[in-house]
Amino acid sequence: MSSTFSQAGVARVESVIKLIAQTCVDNEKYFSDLDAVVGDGDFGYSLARGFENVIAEWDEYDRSDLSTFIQKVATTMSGRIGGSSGPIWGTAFLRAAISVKDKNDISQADVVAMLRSAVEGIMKRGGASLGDKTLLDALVPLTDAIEADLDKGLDGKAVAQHAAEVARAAAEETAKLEAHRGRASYTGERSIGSPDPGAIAMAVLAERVAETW
Amino acid sequence: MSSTFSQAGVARVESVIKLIAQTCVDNEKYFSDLDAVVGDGDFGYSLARGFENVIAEWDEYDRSDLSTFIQKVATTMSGRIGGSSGPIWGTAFLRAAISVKDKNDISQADVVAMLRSAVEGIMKRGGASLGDKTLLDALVPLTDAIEADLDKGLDGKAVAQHAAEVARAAAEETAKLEAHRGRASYTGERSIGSPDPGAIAMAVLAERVAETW
Amino acid sequence: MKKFINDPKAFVPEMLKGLALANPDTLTYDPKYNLIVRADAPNNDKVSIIQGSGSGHEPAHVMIVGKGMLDAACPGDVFAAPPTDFVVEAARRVKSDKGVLLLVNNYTGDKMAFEMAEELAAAEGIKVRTLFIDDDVAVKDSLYTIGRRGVAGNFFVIKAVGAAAEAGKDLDEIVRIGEKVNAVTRTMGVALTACTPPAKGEPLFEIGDDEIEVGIGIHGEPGRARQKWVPANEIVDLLLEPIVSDIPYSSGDDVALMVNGLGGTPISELYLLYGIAHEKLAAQGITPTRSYVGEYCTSLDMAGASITLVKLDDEIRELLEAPAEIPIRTF
Amino acid sequence: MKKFINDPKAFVPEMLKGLALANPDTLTYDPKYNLIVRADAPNNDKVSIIQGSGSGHEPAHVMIVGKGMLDAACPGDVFAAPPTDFVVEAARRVKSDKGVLLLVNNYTGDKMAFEMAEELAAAEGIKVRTLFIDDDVAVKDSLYTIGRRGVAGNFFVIKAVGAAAEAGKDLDEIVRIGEKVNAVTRTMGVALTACTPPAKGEPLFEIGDDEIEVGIGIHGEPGRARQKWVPANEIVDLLLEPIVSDIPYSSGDDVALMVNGLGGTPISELYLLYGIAHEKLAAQGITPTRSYVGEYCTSLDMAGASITLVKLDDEIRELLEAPAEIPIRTF
Ligand SMILES: Nc1ncnc2c1ncn2[C@@H]1O[C@H](COP(=O)(O)OP(=O)(O)O)[C@@H](O)[C@H]1O
Ligand SMILES: Nc1ncnc2c1ncn2[C@@H]1O[C@H](COP(=O)(O)OP(=O)(O)O)[C@@H](O)[C@H]1O
Ligand SMILES: [Mg+2]
Ligand SMILES: [Mg+2]
Ligand SMILES: [Mg+2]
Ligand SMILES: [Mg+2]
Repeated sequence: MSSTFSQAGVARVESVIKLIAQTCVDNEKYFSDLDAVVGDGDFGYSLARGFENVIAEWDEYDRSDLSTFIQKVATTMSGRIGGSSGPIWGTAFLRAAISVKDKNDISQADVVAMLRSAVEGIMKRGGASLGDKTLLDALVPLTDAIEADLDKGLDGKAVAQHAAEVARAAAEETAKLEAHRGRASYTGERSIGSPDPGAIAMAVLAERVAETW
Repeated sequence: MSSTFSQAGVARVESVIKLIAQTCVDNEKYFSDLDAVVGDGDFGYSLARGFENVIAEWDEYDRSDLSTFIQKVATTMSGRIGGSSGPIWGTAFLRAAISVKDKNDISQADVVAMLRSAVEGIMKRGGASLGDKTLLDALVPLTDAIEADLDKGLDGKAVAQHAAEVARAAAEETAKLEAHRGRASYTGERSIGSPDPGAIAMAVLAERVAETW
Repeated sequence: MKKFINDPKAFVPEMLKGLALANPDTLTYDPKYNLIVRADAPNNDKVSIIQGSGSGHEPAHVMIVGKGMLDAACPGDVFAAPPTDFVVEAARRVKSDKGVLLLVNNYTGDKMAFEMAEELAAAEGIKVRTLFIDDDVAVKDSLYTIGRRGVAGNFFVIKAVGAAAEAGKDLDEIVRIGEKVNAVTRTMGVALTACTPPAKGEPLFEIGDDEIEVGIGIHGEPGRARQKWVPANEIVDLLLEPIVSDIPYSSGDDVALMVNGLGGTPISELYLLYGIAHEKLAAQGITPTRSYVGEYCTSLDMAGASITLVKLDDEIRELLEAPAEIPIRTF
Repeated sequence: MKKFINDPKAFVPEMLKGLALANPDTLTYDPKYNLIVRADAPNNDKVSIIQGSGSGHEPAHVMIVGKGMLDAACPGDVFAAPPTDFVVEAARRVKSDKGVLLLVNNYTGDKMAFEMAEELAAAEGIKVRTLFIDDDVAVKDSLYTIGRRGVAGNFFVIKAVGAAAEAGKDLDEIVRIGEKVNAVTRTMGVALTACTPPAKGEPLFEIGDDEIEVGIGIHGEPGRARQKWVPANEIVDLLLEPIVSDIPYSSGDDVALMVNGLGGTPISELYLLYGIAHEKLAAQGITPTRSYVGEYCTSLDMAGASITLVKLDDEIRELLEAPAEIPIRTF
């Protein structure tokens, strides 16, 4: 927990966000199909429309500091995506931005703080807890793994790879859960048996990040 | 063309009408299925509901003379059947009734006159001509055959049997025609290939009459 | 067949009973003759308007009985003209010193039943006239056939004569108005699916997942031609072209434009069609100044739509704008 | 998928354009934010009412913008809550000295978007309140979940607060009225078929020819339970029992009774259901004195229906009876 990403860290955060955006656009149909099982089939559509906007506005975003930059991404997301995903993803980026306010270099601790803030923001916004069968059920274990691996002093690539494995396993596990939040919850027990689309999206994103580290 | 049916003739006309009524009730589904091909599938339903009423009111009909009796049948039909069949069959019975007004015995010539009047009434009511693919395309050849056979002096059974054969052949022939009247006409050339439900009904009725003569 | 029904034979009476229960102050229902009649009819100071036809076209015509529209509706069974007796009985119920007008969509069965009914009613001393509506351009008019069908455009004739009757106009004048509106009204329809009459229990025809029926009537009978599905822009062309060229409607005309749903198509799609049709007409100099989007004359649960144009002048516009009070209350 | 559409992504904007073209004098359409706004809004002498939700529920809510109902509707894409920005923009457009009320059906996405929008609008100095509607008895209310959904009963809340706003009532009073109507309104729905969102291109779930989904929401999501089709009499029991026992409604109550079609079911079947429900309630001493039969809140082309009861008192009845002028004009 000692080294800083400094300016290199800022560039890395930018490139990870761009990768997330592109991956969501590429997986539109896959994510929507997951949502059609017990939801309403629009998860991929919503994310793709939102991140298309992020990519379109990418070059014009204010880059005075990292926090401001991430906040712009957040505004595009929550302002332009409908459904549950706009507020959830928008809030996640917004909270991450606030947690690094006024910083010009990014430490490993900052990365963990950004993830934790995102998780708290999502919980506050949507009222979900762990085990409610949402993207939190992949995002929280992923965050825990990153924190532990950085503490152990693993290098970036190794941290990313392990995080992807943890997220994938956790996402698949959500199939066993009954949904308590979001549209899927209205079907009650019928939601058991298929994984949560948001959690699977977390796994896919973590895998892409690990691949390209 | 000399013998009269006299009172026996009146009784025979009554029993033929009753047989027609019962046969139409018995063939409800068959007649409707024929009408579903290019029509709207209610021909059997309409006839069955009408003749059910005729049977139900049978014993109460005014029988002061044959004409009055047939007129009552006509009123039940046109008053209680919807679709095209109510007016067509109602008019047919009404015109038949008028053609034997004030008669207390029925000659062979009267039978032919009743059929001719029915044909004229149907033509007037619905504006159809021969070849328009309606029940007329079976009823007119059937009437021609009866007139010719009675002229030749054939006995009742033979006349009825020949009439049934003529009606059946003519009804099957309607499959080659394009409908120009009724609902089937809206499909234009697509009506070619299936026989007219009304003409087939004529054949079925003539066959039942011949069978039970 | 999956529908909200009990016994198919009771479909029409159960629907009419529901309609009467929902409108206890304004409508009466006579189960014996299938009649829906305005509670305040007859009124000897106005001509009474009756529309009869088969059922299955709701809201036409039982649900448009009310002030400014119909005085009575006499529906038959699903897709079957009402029996003559029922029509005569309807005329008796609303007979007025000013007369009775029978409105009929031009179909063989209906035409015959109403002609017989008119004779019988007249014989009883009821002052009665009959007016046939034939707005469907899918059927070519010819002496050789019964001629064009009456479809969704009947709404405009009913609305106009209803308003004229409410204004106290006499029977001849009302017949003139009805004939005038009918003469400037044209409709063309398209189906995406077949409908299922309750007594039949299955769709009236088979149709592929990528096929449409163009030139459909309102009884679930097949249309003039079947073709592959095309996007909404092209469907509007398929419907508008035969309408516009029929009368013809031409640049400078003011029109009422109706997009009517056939029963299974949601109103969102109807508004989408409306927007396309409106712009295509405007591009030809034909201006839709009154719009009608929704279900006016349906074919049970058929997915599909029809487009109707009415050429407007001051007289027709005023009659269409006049208020009316009918069961289809959306607020 | 056979629909009247061009590009699925353009489905909502093309529908809204049609709506605006059909109502040039009373509505304006802002394509950038998907907004349908009363042409005469804002009015500083009345509270402005906004309803937002996913699209696909037409006529809710874009087609009930007008005098006595909504000042603006801000629809999202099909079945997706509108983005926060769109809601904030709607509030800006109709902001009034008397305040703005945001009406929201209680769903996760909508709740989050509107809570964020309320904060942002308030930060801009707009006087704004939010009211959640949750009339669906199919979902059991619990602290553990987001609670009951808002479905077709939202019509009554909108109608009541719309009338109160038109009468010049202030924001607190209007919130009180909205909460009161919501508290006495309950709905339960059943689907016969699944619906097909344009962007998905196929039905959201598979369902057998003899099966129904009971306890359905309005987004094509599966219901609480699937069972075999039963006749209309029994379906009405399945819907009425959980409604009546929920509040409960009891003998001596006056109620408004709504039978709402989900998009693919013809109005004839809805009236048939109405008649059955009316008589079953009357038999329990619960008297339907206002009736609503038709499509109020749909799920695209889904065949199905919901029943809603509202317990009436003089205040609510008066608000429901007040006049309104909305695009869905049937005459
Ligand atoms: N209250 C919530 N908190 C956190 N995540 C949620 C919540 N509700 C839903 N989600 C996530 O959002 C995903 C669905 O997103 P989306 O399809 O856009 O929502 P909807 O169509 O239900 O409005 C779910 O798979 C789940 O991971
Ligand atoms: N104008 C007509 N003249 C004589 N017969 C006709 C005429 N139109 C239809 N028909 C006969 O009626 C039959 C259909 O009867 P029906 O199904 O009751 O009529 P629809 O449903 O078209 O009102 C046809 O098969 C034909 O034989
Ligand atoms: Mg979804
Ligand atoms: Mg028929
Ligand atoms: Mg018929
Ligand atoms: Mg959604």
